[in-house]
Amino acid sequence: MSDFARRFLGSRSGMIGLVLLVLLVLMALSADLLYPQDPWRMAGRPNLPPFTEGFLFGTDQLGRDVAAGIVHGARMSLMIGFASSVAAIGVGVVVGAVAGYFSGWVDDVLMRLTEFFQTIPSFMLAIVLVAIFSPSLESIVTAIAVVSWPPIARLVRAEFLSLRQRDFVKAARVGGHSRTNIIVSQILPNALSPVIVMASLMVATAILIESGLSFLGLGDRNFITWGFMIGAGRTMIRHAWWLSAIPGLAIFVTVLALNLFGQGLSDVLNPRLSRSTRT
Amino acid sequence: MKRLLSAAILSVATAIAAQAQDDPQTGGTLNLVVQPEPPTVMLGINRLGPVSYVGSKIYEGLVTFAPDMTPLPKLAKSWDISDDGLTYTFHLQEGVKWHDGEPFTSADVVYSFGEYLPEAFSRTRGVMDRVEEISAPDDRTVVFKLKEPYAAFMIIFDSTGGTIVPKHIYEGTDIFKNPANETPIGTGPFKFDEWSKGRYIHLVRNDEYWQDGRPYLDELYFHIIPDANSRAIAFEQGQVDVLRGGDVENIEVNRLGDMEGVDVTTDGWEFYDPLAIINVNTRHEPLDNPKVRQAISYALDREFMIDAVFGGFGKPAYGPMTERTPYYDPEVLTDYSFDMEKAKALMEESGVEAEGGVYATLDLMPLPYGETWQRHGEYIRQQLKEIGIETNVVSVDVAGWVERTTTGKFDITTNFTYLLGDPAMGVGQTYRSNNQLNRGTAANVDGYENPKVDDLFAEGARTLDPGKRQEIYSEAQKIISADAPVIWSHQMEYPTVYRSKIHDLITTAPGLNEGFADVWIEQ
Amino acid sequence: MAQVRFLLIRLVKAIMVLLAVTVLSFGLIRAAPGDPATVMAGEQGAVDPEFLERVRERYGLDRPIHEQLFTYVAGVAMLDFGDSYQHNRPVMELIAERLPATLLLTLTAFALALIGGLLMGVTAARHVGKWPDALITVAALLFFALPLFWVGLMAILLFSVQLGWLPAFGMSTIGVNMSPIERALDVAKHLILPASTLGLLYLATYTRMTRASVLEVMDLEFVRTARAKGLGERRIWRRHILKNALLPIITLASLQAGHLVGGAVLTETVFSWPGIGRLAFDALLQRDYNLLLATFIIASAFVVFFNLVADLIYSLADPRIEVAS
Amino acid sequence: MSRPAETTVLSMRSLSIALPPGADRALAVSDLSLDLYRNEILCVVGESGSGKSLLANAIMGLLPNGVRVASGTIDFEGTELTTLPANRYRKLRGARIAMVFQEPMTALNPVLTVREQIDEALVAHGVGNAAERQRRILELLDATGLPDPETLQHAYPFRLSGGQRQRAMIAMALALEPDVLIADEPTTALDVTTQKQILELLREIQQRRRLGVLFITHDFGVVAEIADRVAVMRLGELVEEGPARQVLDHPRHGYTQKLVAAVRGLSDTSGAAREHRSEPVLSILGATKTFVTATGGFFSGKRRRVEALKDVSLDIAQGETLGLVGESGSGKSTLGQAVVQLLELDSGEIRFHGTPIAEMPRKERERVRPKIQIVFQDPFASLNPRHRIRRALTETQVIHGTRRADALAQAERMLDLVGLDQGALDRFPHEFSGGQRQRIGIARALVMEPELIVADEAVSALDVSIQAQILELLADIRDRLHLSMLFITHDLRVAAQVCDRIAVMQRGEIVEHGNAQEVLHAPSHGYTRTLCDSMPGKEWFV
Repeated sequence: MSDFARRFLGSRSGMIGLVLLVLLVLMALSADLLYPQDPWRMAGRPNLPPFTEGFLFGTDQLGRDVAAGIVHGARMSLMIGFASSVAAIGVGVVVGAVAGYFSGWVDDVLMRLTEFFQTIPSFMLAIVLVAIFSPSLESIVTAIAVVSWPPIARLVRAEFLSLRQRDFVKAARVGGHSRTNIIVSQILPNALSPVIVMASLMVATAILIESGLSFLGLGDRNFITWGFMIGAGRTMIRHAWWLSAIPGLAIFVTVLALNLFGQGLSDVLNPRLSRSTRT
Repeated sequence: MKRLLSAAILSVATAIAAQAQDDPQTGGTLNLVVQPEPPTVMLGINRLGPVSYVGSKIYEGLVTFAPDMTPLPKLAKSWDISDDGLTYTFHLQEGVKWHDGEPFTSADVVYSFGEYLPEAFSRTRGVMDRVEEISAPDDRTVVFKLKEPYAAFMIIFDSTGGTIVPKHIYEGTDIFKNPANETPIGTGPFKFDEWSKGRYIHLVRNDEYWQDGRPYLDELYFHIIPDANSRAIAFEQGQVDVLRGGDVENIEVNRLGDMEGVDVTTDGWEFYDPLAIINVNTRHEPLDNPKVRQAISYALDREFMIDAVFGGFGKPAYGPMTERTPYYDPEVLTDYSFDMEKAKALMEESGVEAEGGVYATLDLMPLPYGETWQRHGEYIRQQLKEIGIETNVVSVDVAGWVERTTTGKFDITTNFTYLLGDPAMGVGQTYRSNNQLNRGTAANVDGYENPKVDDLFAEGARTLDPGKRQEIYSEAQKIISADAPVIWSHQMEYPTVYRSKIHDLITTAPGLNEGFADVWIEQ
Repeated sequence: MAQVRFLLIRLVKAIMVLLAVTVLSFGLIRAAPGDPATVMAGEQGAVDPEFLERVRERYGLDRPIHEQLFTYVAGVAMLDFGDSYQHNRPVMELIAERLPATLLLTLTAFALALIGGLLMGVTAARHVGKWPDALITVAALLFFALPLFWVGLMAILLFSVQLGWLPAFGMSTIGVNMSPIERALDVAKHLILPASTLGLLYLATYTRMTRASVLEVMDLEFVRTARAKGLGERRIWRRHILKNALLPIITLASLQAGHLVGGAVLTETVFSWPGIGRLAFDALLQRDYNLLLATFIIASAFVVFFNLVADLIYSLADPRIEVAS
Repeated sequence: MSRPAETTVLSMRSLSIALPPGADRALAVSDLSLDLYRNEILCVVGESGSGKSLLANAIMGLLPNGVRVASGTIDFEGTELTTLPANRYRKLRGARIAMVFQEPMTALNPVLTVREQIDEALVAHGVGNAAERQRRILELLDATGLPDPETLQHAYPFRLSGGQRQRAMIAMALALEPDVLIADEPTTALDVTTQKQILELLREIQQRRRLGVLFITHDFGVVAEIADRVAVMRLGELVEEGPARQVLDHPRHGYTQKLVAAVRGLSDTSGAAREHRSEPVLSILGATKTFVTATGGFFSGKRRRVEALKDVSLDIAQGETLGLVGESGSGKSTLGQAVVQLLELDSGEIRFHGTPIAEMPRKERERVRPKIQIVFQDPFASLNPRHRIRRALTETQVIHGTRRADALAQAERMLDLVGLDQGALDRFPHEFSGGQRQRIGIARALVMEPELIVADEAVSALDVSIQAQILELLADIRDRLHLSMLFITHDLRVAAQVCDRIAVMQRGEIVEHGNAQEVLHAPSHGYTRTLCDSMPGKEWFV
C-alpha cells in the first residue's frame, strides 16, 4: 500500500486532482460553517454582480447569495455523484462477476441485459426515469445508477473471463476452494484496480448527468444544486451572466478534479495502460 | 411599480400617436412569435393560448369586446336583447364569405352553437345548457332563447368561446379528426397559407374580407422559437416585431422596451383578465384554519415578488377580482399588504400547535409553467418558512400538476385563472361549492364551501340590473377576501412588446387574440 | 456470404433489442401519474367526466393496458407510432419533420469530433512526451470535463450576445426568403455553435482513444519489422501504424455515434434546435406518450443501427474476419 | 565443421549499451568486442537478461526508446553504424543487414498480405518495376520452401502456420540479398519438428548466399545444430567465444561449463527408468474430449470442432513418473487438466485408487481432490499476485480443515524441502525470481500431501541452468515422498531424464507408450522418430 501511495504521489495529474478534490470535499463539509444561513434565503438586493456588498459571487434574481449556493451545491453534487456511482458499481460488479465467472447461459442472459441497457440512450433514459418517478434525491440517484452500471459490468466480466483462466485460479480450484472463495478472495482483488479507476471517472459523469437533469428542471427542488443554478440563471444570462457562468465553472472544476484523480489512479493501478505513454 | 407606470404611459403615448397618425397604410408583413408551437390552428377544437393567438386571425365570433367589456360588432353587425333578458337576436353582416368562397349564413351560426361548440368546448356547452332553443328565422338572423336570464351570456360570443365554423365542412363529421382541421377555413381577415412545422405558420391577407379595405396587412408570420432567450434575440435582431407576454422573461421586456422605436403595453388582457393565485387545500390541516390562510396572505410581500420575479408587471391582489373585472370593489377587500408581524401573530392566535417553531410541514407544488413560476414558488417557500410553515417542494410536470390539482391531491400550489370579463363567467367557478374536483384547474379545488357565497354567485348570474349586481358582487368579494379560501398572489399583467411603427395593434379586450383587421404598419 | 449471414443474425438481434426497448418504455411511461386526458382537460378549463371519457376513448386510454401495449407494438412494427394527442397528428410525421435537423446536427458534430480527434490523437502520439502531446492531452482533459449545456450557454453569451458573430438559436434565419445557396449557408452558420458544442465531448474522447491506440501499435513488433526492412517513416506510419491503429477507433467511434442522437437533448434545448431531442423533452412534459415513446425508440434504433455499421466497417476493413468465410 | 574464417563483415569493438535509469543494471551490454565473418553462422547464446537481443537491435539501430549505445563502435564493412545518420541507416537496413524475429505472428503486419509486405521492402529500396518485383517475390517464397507461392503470396499472415510465417519472414529478410542476417531466437516459438526445418532452411540459405548470420539463441541444442562459431554472453558480458565444437565440447569459462553441463545433464539418462509393479494410483480409461470453438470469434455462427483427446488410456503406479510428450495442440495439457478435475471429459473416466472420481460422493471427492496437485508452466501466473506466500501455502490447507498453526508448520516444512527459507513466507510473488517462484509453486502442491503431482511443462519457462535444478528437485522430492508424477512436456530430452515411462501424444492420441529409454533411443512409431530426429543437436548429446 505504501508502495501504492508512493507511486501515486509520483503522478502529477493524480496529485492535482487529489488536492482539488480534498478542497471541494472540505468546502462541501464546511458549508454550514461558511454559510450557516439557508442558501435559499434572500440575503441581499437582487442581481448584484460579483464582489459587491460582500457577496463574493453576487446575488441572483431573488437576492440569494450565489456563493452560498455554490458551497451548498457542492454538497449535493458530490453526494449524488458518489451515491449513484456506488450503486452503479455495486450492480455492475455483481453482474459482471457472475457473468464472467459462470459464463455459459448465465453470461449470455446478463450480457444481453447489459447490451440492452447500453442501447438505450442513457441521458434520455435518465430523463424519463426521473420525470416519471417525479424528481427527488432517490429517483435521481437511481436513474443515474441505472444508466451507468453497464460499463462496469462489462469491465468486470472481461477481467473475470481472463483471470479465471489464470493458473493461480486453477490452482485454487485444484485445491478445492469454494466458488465464492475463488470469486471473492482470488479473482475480485485482482479485477478491482481498473474498476477503481473507472469508478472515479464515473463519479464525474454522474455529476455531469445530475447537472444536466437539474438544468432541464428535473432536479430535486428542495436542494440547491449547480445544475439548477445554471438553469435558473439561464433566463437571466444577459443581465446576470454570473448566475449561470459561476456554477458551470464549479461543475467543470469538480469533474476535472475527478478525471485527473482517475488518471493518477490508472497510472498507478494499471501500468499496462499507461506504459504506452512512457516507452 | 415604476416599470408599470412607464408601461402605462407608453401605451397612452402610442394611443395618442395612433390618433395623430393620418390614414392607415396598407401592405406589409407582420412577424409574430407563437409559443409553444400550437397543436392546431383550428380554433374550434382547441383554445390553448397559442391556438387562440393564431386561430383568432382566421376565425371570428359574432362579437368582440371593448376594453371596458362592452360588446362590439363582428360577424353580428347588431343585436337586441329582450327586456326579460331571455331572448337574444343577432343580425349578421352582409356579404361574408368563407375562405373557400362559400357564403356565410345564419345556418353556420346555428350549427356552431347548436352542435359544434357544445361538442368541442365544455365552457360553451356549460352556457348552452342555459339555452332553450337556437333558431334562424332567415339567412341573416339568429335567435337564442334562454331558460332563465344569464347576465354573462354575451361573453361567449367572442371568437374563442363562440368560434363560428363552416357547417358545410363539419356537419356530420368527427370534428376532431376532420382533415379540414389541417387547412382551416374561416371568415377572418387572414387565410391559412402554410405551416412549416417547427419553424413558422404563414397567414395571408383575405382579399374577400367582408370589411372594406381590411385587413391592411399583406401577411402574417407566426414564428416558432421554442426558447425564451432566442425569442428575445430574434426581437432585438428585428426578425420579429411583436412579443406577447410570456414570450420572454419580463425582465427582458424591460430591456427590450428601452430599445429605440419599441413600445410596451399591458393592455389587451381585459377579456381574459388573468389572476395569479395560490391554492391552499382547505380540506387539509392547518389550511382549514382561516387565520392560517390569512397569515400566509400577510406573509407575502407582493410588491417585492412582482418586482423581483415578474419584472415589475402585475398588481397586488387581495380578493377574487382584479381592477379590470367589472364590479370590482377595492373598498370591501381585506388589506393583505405585507406585514410579517401580523402574519406571525395570526399563526399564534390560530391555535395550531407548533413544534420547535414549526406549525406544519406541507407540500408546495409550484405551477410547472417555466422558471418564473419556479422563482415564485421559491419565494413563497421562504416566506412560509418565516411564519413557521416548512414546505417540501413537489416538482411535477404539467400532466402531474393538472392531475393533482384537479383531484385535490395537494396542500399548496400556485396557479392562475382567467376571470373572463364577467364575474358570472370566470370568478364564481373558483369558489362555488358545487364546482370542486375534476372540473379543471380553475375550479374550486381548495374545497371552499360557503352557502352564502354560492347564493350570491347564483343570484349575480341571474340578475341583469348593474346596480343590483354591484351590491351582490361587492358582498361576495367582502366575504371571500376575508375568508381567504385561496391566497391571491397578484393581478397578472402580460406586457406586449412591439415596434412603434405598428399601429392599432391592441384596441380591444381580447388584445392580441383580435383578428388584426385594423392593424397597420407605418412604412 | 458470411458477411450477409452475420449481418442477418445481427439484424434479428437488433430487432429483438428494439422490441424490448418498446416494451420497457411503454411500461415505464404508463407507470407515470396523469394522462393526456387530464392534461387537455386542465388546459381547457372547466371539464366534466364525460369529456375526459371522450378524450380517453379517442386515444384508446380506456382499453386494458396489455391491449394498449399489443396494439402499440403491432403499430410500431409497421412504423405507425399512433397519433400525438398534443399535435393531433401521426407521430411518424412529427418525427420525420424533426429527424433531419437532429441528423444534421449530430452527424456534423460526429464528423467534426472524429476528424479532429483522429488528427489530434495522432499528432499527440507522434510527438509523445513533447509539447504538442502535452498540449493536446491537457486540452482533451479539459474538454472532457466541460458540461456541454453550459458550454453552449457560454458560447451563446460570447459569440452571439457579445460579439454577435453567430446566430444563437434555431436552424435558420426566420421570415427571410433566400435562394437555396443562401439558405444552405444560413443553416451552416446556425450549425456552427451547436455542432461544435455537441462535438466537444466526443472530440476529447476520440483524441484520447486515438492517442492510446496509436501508442499501443507503435510498440508492436511488426512496426519494428517494418523499420528493419528499411522503410521510410512516412510509409511506416501510413501503412503499418495508422492502418492498424485507426481501425478500432473508427469502429468504436461509430458505436458511439448512435448515442449522439439521444445525447442531443441538452444541446438542442440550449440552442432551440428543432430536432427530436427537444421534441422528446416537450413530449415528456406534455405526457404525450406516443410521441415520447417514438422518439425514444427512434433514438435507440440509431444506436442499434450504428452498431451494425460498426460491425460492417470492421468486417470489411479487417482481413482477419475472412476466417469465417 | 568449422571452416576457414573469411573477411569480417561486422565488427563490434568495446561496445556498451546503456539501459534507462531505474533498470536492474546500468549496462545491458558492457565492453563487448565481437566479429562476424562473411559466410558463417555465429551463435550468440545466453540466458534471459544476458543482453543478447539488445545487441541484435543495436546493430539494426532499432534500440527501444531510452536504451542507447553508450560507447564503442559497430563497424559494418567500413561504415560506422553507431554514428550513422538516420536516412543512411535506413538505406542499409533490410538492404544490407536484415533481421528475423522470434514471434512471426506479431512480427508480421496482420492487415497486409505476405506479398504486400515483401513488396514494400523492395519498393522502399527502389528495386525494379512491378513485374520485376513480382518475379522476385515468387522466387523468394519458393526459395524459402513455401508451397504454391502464386496463391500463398496473397494470404494474410493469420492464414499461415507458424512455420510458414517464419519462412515468410525469412523470405522478406532475404528480399534484398543482404550481407548480414540477424536472427533473434527465430525458432524458439516453434515446435521441434518445425524448428528443425527452419534451421535447415537457414543453414542452406546461408551457405548458398554466403551470408554472415548472427544467430541469437538460448538453446545449446540449436547451437550445436547450426553454429560455426559461438559467443556466450552473461549479464551483458562476453564470457567466451570460439569455434562451435571447441566451446561445446571443451568450454573454458566456468559459466559456459555450467550451462553445457546442465544441457548434457538433460540428455544424461543414466538414472535409468525403474520398474513399478504396484497398483496404479491413477488410471485413465478411454478419456475423450472435444472442444467446439467459434472460429474467428467475430462471426458468431461458424464453429470448429477440435478433438483434443481421443480415447486415451493410461496408468500411473505408486511412485512412478509418467512422461507425456507431444507438440503444441497434441492434447497433452488437456489430459493434465482432466486429471486434476479442471475440466470434464466427454466420455471415459479417471480412477483414483480404482474408484472413478466422477462417481465418488461429493464429500469423498472433496477429500480426494487435494491428493492430486498440479505445478504450472508459468511460475508467475500460478501465484496470486496479491497474496503473500504464507497465504498461498496455508489457505488451501485451512479450507480443508487443518488448524492454522499446523498449516503454517507444514508450509515451513515444505518451503524447507524446496530449498527456500522461512523469510519467503511474508513476501509477495513478484519479489522472487522465476526459479524461486517455481519452487514455491511446487511447495504449494506439496503442502496438501498429494499422492500424484501433475507437472505441466513445469520447467519450460525457465533457463537451462534453473531447469536442471528444478528437475533435480522434482526427482528428489518424488523419491523422498514416494509421489507419482504425470510429467507433461514438449521436450523429449527433459522427459527422458525424469521419467520412467513415456507416452507420446499426437493429435489427441497416444501414438507410442513405453519405457523411457526405449522410446527415446529406439522409437517404434514414425512420429516419435521424427520427434527424436528433430531434437536439435542430438548428435552432440548422443
